[in-house]
Amino acid sequence: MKMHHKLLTMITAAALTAGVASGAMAADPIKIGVAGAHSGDLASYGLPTVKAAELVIKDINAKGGINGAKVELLVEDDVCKPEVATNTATKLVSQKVNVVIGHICSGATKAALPIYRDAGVIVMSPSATNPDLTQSGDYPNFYRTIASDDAQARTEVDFAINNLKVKKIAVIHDKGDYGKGLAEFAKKFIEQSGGKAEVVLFEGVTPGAVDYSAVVQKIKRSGAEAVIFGGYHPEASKIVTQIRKKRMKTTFISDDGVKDDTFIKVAGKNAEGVYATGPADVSSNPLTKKYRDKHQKAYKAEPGAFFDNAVAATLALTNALAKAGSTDSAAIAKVLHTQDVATPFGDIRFDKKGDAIGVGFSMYQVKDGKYVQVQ
Amino acid sequence: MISFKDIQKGLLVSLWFVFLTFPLMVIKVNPIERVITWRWQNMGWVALGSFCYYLATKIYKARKLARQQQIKLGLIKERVDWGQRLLSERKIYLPVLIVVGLGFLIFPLVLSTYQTNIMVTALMYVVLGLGLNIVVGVAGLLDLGYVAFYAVGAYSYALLNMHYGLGFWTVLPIGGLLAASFGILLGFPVLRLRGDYLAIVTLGFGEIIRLILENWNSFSHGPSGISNIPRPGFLGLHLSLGHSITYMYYLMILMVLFTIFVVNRLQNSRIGRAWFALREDEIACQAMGIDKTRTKLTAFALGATWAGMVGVIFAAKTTFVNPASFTFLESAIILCIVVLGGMGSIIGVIVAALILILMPEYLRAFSDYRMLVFGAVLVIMMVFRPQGIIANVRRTYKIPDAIKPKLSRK
Amino acid sequence: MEPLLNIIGLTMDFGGIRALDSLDLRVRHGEIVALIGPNGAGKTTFFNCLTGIYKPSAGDLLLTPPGKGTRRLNGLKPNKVTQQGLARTFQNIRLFPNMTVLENVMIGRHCRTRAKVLGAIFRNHKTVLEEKEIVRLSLEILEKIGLADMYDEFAKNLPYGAQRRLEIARALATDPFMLLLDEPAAGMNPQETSELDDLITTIRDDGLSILLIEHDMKLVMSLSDYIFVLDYGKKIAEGTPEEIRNNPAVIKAYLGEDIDNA
Amino acid sequence: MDYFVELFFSGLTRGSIYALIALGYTMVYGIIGLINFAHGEIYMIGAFTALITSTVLSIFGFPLPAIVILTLLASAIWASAYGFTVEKLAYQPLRNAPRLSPLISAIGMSMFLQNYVLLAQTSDFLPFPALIPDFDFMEPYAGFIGSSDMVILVTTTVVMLLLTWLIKFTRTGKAMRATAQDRKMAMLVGINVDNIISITFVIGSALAAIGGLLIASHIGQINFYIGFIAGIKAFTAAVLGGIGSIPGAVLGSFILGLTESFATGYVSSDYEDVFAFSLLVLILIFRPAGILGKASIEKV
Repeated sequence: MKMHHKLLTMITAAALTAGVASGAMAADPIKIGVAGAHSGDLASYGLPTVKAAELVIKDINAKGGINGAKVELLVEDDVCKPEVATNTATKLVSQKVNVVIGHICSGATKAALPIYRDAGVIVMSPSATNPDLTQSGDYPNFYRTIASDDAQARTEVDFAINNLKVKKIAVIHDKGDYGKGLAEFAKKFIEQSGGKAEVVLFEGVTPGAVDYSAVVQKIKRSGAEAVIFGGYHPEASKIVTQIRKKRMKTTFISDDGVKDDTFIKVAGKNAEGVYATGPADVSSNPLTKKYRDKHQKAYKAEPGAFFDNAVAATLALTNALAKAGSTDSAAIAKVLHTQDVATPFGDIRFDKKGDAIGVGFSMYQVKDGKYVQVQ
Repeated sequence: MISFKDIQKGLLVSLWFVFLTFPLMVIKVNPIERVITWRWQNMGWVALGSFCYYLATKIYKARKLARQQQIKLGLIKERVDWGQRLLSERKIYLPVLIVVGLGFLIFPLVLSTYQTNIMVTALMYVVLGLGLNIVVGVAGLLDLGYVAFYAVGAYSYALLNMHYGLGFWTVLPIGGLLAASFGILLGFPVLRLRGDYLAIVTLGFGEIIRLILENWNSFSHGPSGISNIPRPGFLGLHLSLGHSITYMYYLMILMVLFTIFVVNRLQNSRIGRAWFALREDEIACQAMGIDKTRTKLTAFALGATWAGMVGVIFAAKTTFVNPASFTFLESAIILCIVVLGGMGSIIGVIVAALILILMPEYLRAFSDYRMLVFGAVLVIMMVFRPQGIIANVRRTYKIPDAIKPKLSRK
Repeated sequence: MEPLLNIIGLTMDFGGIRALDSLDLRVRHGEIVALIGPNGAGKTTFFNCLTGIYKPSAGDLLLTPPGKGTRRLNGLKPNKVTQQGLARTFQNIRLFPNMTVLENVMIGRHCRTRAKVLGAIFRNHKTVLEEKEIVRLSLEILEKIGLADMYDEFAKNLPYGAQRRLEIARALATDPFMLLLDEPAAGMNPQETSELDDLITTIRDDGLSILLIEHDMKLVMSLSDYIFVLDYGKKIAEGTPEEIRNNPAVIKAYLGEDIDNA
Repeated sequence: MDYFVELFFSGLTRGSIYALIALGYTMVYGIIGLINFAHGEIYMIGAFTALITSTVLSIFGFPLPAIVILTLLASAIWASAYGFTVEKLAYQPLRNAPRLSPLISAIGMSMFLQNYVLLAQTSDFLPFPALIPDFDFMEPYAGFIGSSDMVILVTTTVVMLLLTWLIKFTRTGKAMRATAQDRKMAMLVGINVDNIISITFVIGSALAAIGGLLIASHIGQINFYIGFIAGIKAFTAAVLGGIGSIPGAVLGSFILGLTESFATGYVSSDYEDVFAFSLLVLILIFRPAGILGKASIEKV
């Protein structure tokens, strides 16, 4: 029987996947996919999103679901690998998922998006920051609750030039997708600053190398007043530590991957004075508080990376599903673009490209072992 | 079979492992919060696990020894390997082949798109395994940088498509040829190296290719990769996702059949014989007039060709490539397939690829243990069953009728 | 007439050690020549130089195949030397243990056949014929050597004496006109040795020349037309078996008092 | 000129780090002709054991000198135990197998140990306590060379001298050399070859553990993957110097360290690893015996 059914769809063709998005009956559960790295060495970036989605959906289901339909989460692991992400996406699509929260890594997201696009599934990532995802126009079905790398680079460069008034900047990156992308934008923006500052060094370091002192010597020789680093905290703390060990006073400016308390704890006193961009401080927002408390209660631990962004994504998607009154992707998209939704980042909506309006970056500085927002 | 002494020794072994794994398995520290977590239950698991492992190996060895002795005494005949039997007896393998063949044929019709998609991945690894099998299994050249040729294939499709709009079918042979040329380029200087040095040089080469892809932005778009690579077209029709995957599935089935056909023919040829001989004894091989470098180069380049072609398919399937997909780990997985399957054994490699790629996909709960298991598989196979799960089958030759009668007078 | 093989002033140094010291040696067409000497005299080193496994430090290796011009073997790779028509066996047997007896001999045909990758894949008419011919010829050689009924055994399962003979069969398959045998009788019982004696004579009668390293003096004396004696890398004597038997230098250096027992 | 000197010292530090790991590779290769792929993992396990021990001890309130000594001991002991066990499990049964079998087994072991630590501990980077304090007398030179660099340099030198003494003058050392030259012969003259091989693994592992501790303390953080990269680099260094030769491993390490440092300083660190790997490939192609190694002639 099943085979017969399948053959039939083969013949009738095109409708196979397009049918997924067409309005489900109210009694049908709404399926939300959660995809990202849930195992392997990048699991710590992906698991908080799963927890965020679970916490939010639990609330919604407790209140009777969306328009009377229960919400069901389909959690799928992509280990942050593009080739696995396509399998994950195919699995979710073949399970007739309505919307997807994810993926976590930009590379995996890029690989998975065409599959969702062809199936008409809306995807919202809490963490994929690659600018192309929204700016290329290739993925109209993509949204995100985090600002893109270029916005972050812009914040860093503006801060360095306007607030710190530095003239010579060394741009260092970790050769990774995220770090190098960011560094290239930073370089571009500095060069476009009309001579207010110059890039004296642009270089990648090798993650995991035993020693960074040669690069640090190079920074020293370049006479840079500030270093803009694109990458994650393990490399950042190594570089900062070696800079301070060489008794250099170079200002260190970095990104969201470094604005992590682990960085301060690893780098210790050397972290003092380091600048890092991060999402605006939202800890006073009641929604943020609510979900962070819930997490604390449920798991006896602080929420991890991108938790707030994931809460925002889940809230935005469920809100859109509810307001649209159907699971039709065009209807959902319309709500996402036109109506504000309350999230940990305040009331947000999405611009034409899919970036959240109102989710931006602020600058933080390490003071007495804590990140403090710079006014 | 197990004496008291064995148990005693087993206990000692497990005690040793408890000591060995104590700091890493039992203690977990959080140096930031300065908290220690003691996980005493792990100690029990380690003790139990190592005890069982010890006894299992003991029994295995004892049985093997007993069997060998019995064979020596002529009490029993050498047992024919079940893999061998499966392949040599027509009344066993014919029905199996038909059932399996039919199963594969209707696979995408009965199962979901997702299942089909995973199967496509597994089939890709089958072909990769068969390709590496030519190099490692048949010719005995340990290539730890096989993934480099895979990357060459994938990027040749991505780049040629992006810059010149070349289609999948055009690039498929080009990718294979490019990978082969890379194979020859690398092989020419390094193939005269001794086995273990060759392994390291190929490892280095694999890493160099990846690092270049990562750093040379203007050429390869660096770590952010190349996206929007088109899937293979079918007579210019636009296919939906489900159809496209089904299409790729049959494509891969054809590819696998083609590979089996070619590899089988090659193994049973003058060249294949030379590869086997080369693996057995290089010096004798040369003394028999076989050009060592050339023969190795042929194996290397042919292996690379397959990696290149699967690379093209990979790019088309994923629609996205970045250097992170081509790490040493990938080479290690493919090597694991060849080793588990049995060096030189076509059917073994196919079975191993299906097991190793499908299993973690279906046992997602254990996906964390995937690489751990791969590592253990390599060690255990080498120590206990170096010929693989299905050992290479002995080749037979057709003896001309004119000579037959003379041979029968034994 | 030029000798088939003419070695002039062959010298081989390993680091500071001179393993071969300006050695001169000739083998004429159809001759059985023996190379003898105590252990470590440099006999196997000489074979290795001749067959391209080592690169000689000095000297000329000249080969004049019947009816053809003289060529130098210096610097040729081992496989090229074999192609020129010199085939060898090894002192410590180097068969392909996990291949069958037949396959071992078939490997010997490799350098006389030419099927390429594409031919192997598409199995065109030419390749099929060639392959058939390889099997036929290999079986013929096995027949001659007396191993035909074991053609489907793994080489590693053969008894010792048979393994030695298989090495000779494999070498013969390369169509040589000269055979280099490195201690073919080592480890054989008298019965097997006498069979070997016959075999070598048959091979010579088929028109091949033979250069032989051997310790079994009885075999050497009965087979050889001419003998060269090596000690510490130097040639200390040459001559017919009769001359060698009575050469005082040889007796002193190598054969000692046992000459009469040999 | 200052820049040159700075780069030189940074290269020296790198070199001594590689040397401590490369010694283990070269000793094992010298004795059983095996590229012990899992050696980098032993180094990583040494670093992890050190982290765990020192954290536990400092929570229990031990004074710094005691922590340093006990940590050093613990990491050396456990790393040696791992080295010993790995040899018994994965290499000893393959002593008479074809040459590639133990290498494949070693690769498997390396993957296994990496993931074992990943699962038993964590995939995150962990901060490593600064076991080497900043010495006051080093303060004037801090711009050139830090205290930890100095300690690493001195330790490597001392270890290297001790090892040379051990191999040249002790009974064990002589047995090791004999085994390396001809295993069968060594067995015949009454050397317990299995024991000698075990001792080699134990010493090599202990050296790697010391390296692990020093480097982790110098860099300030570790994770499960540090062994792979450091291992490959150290292996490159060992081959560069001539694998099997102990002075060769040290020389090779310094050359590699300096090359990387100067390449980063005067060219770019973008292709740092490409330089290292290309060096490895070139050496193996043009001088497989390395700088101090002897070309071996295959017996036929």
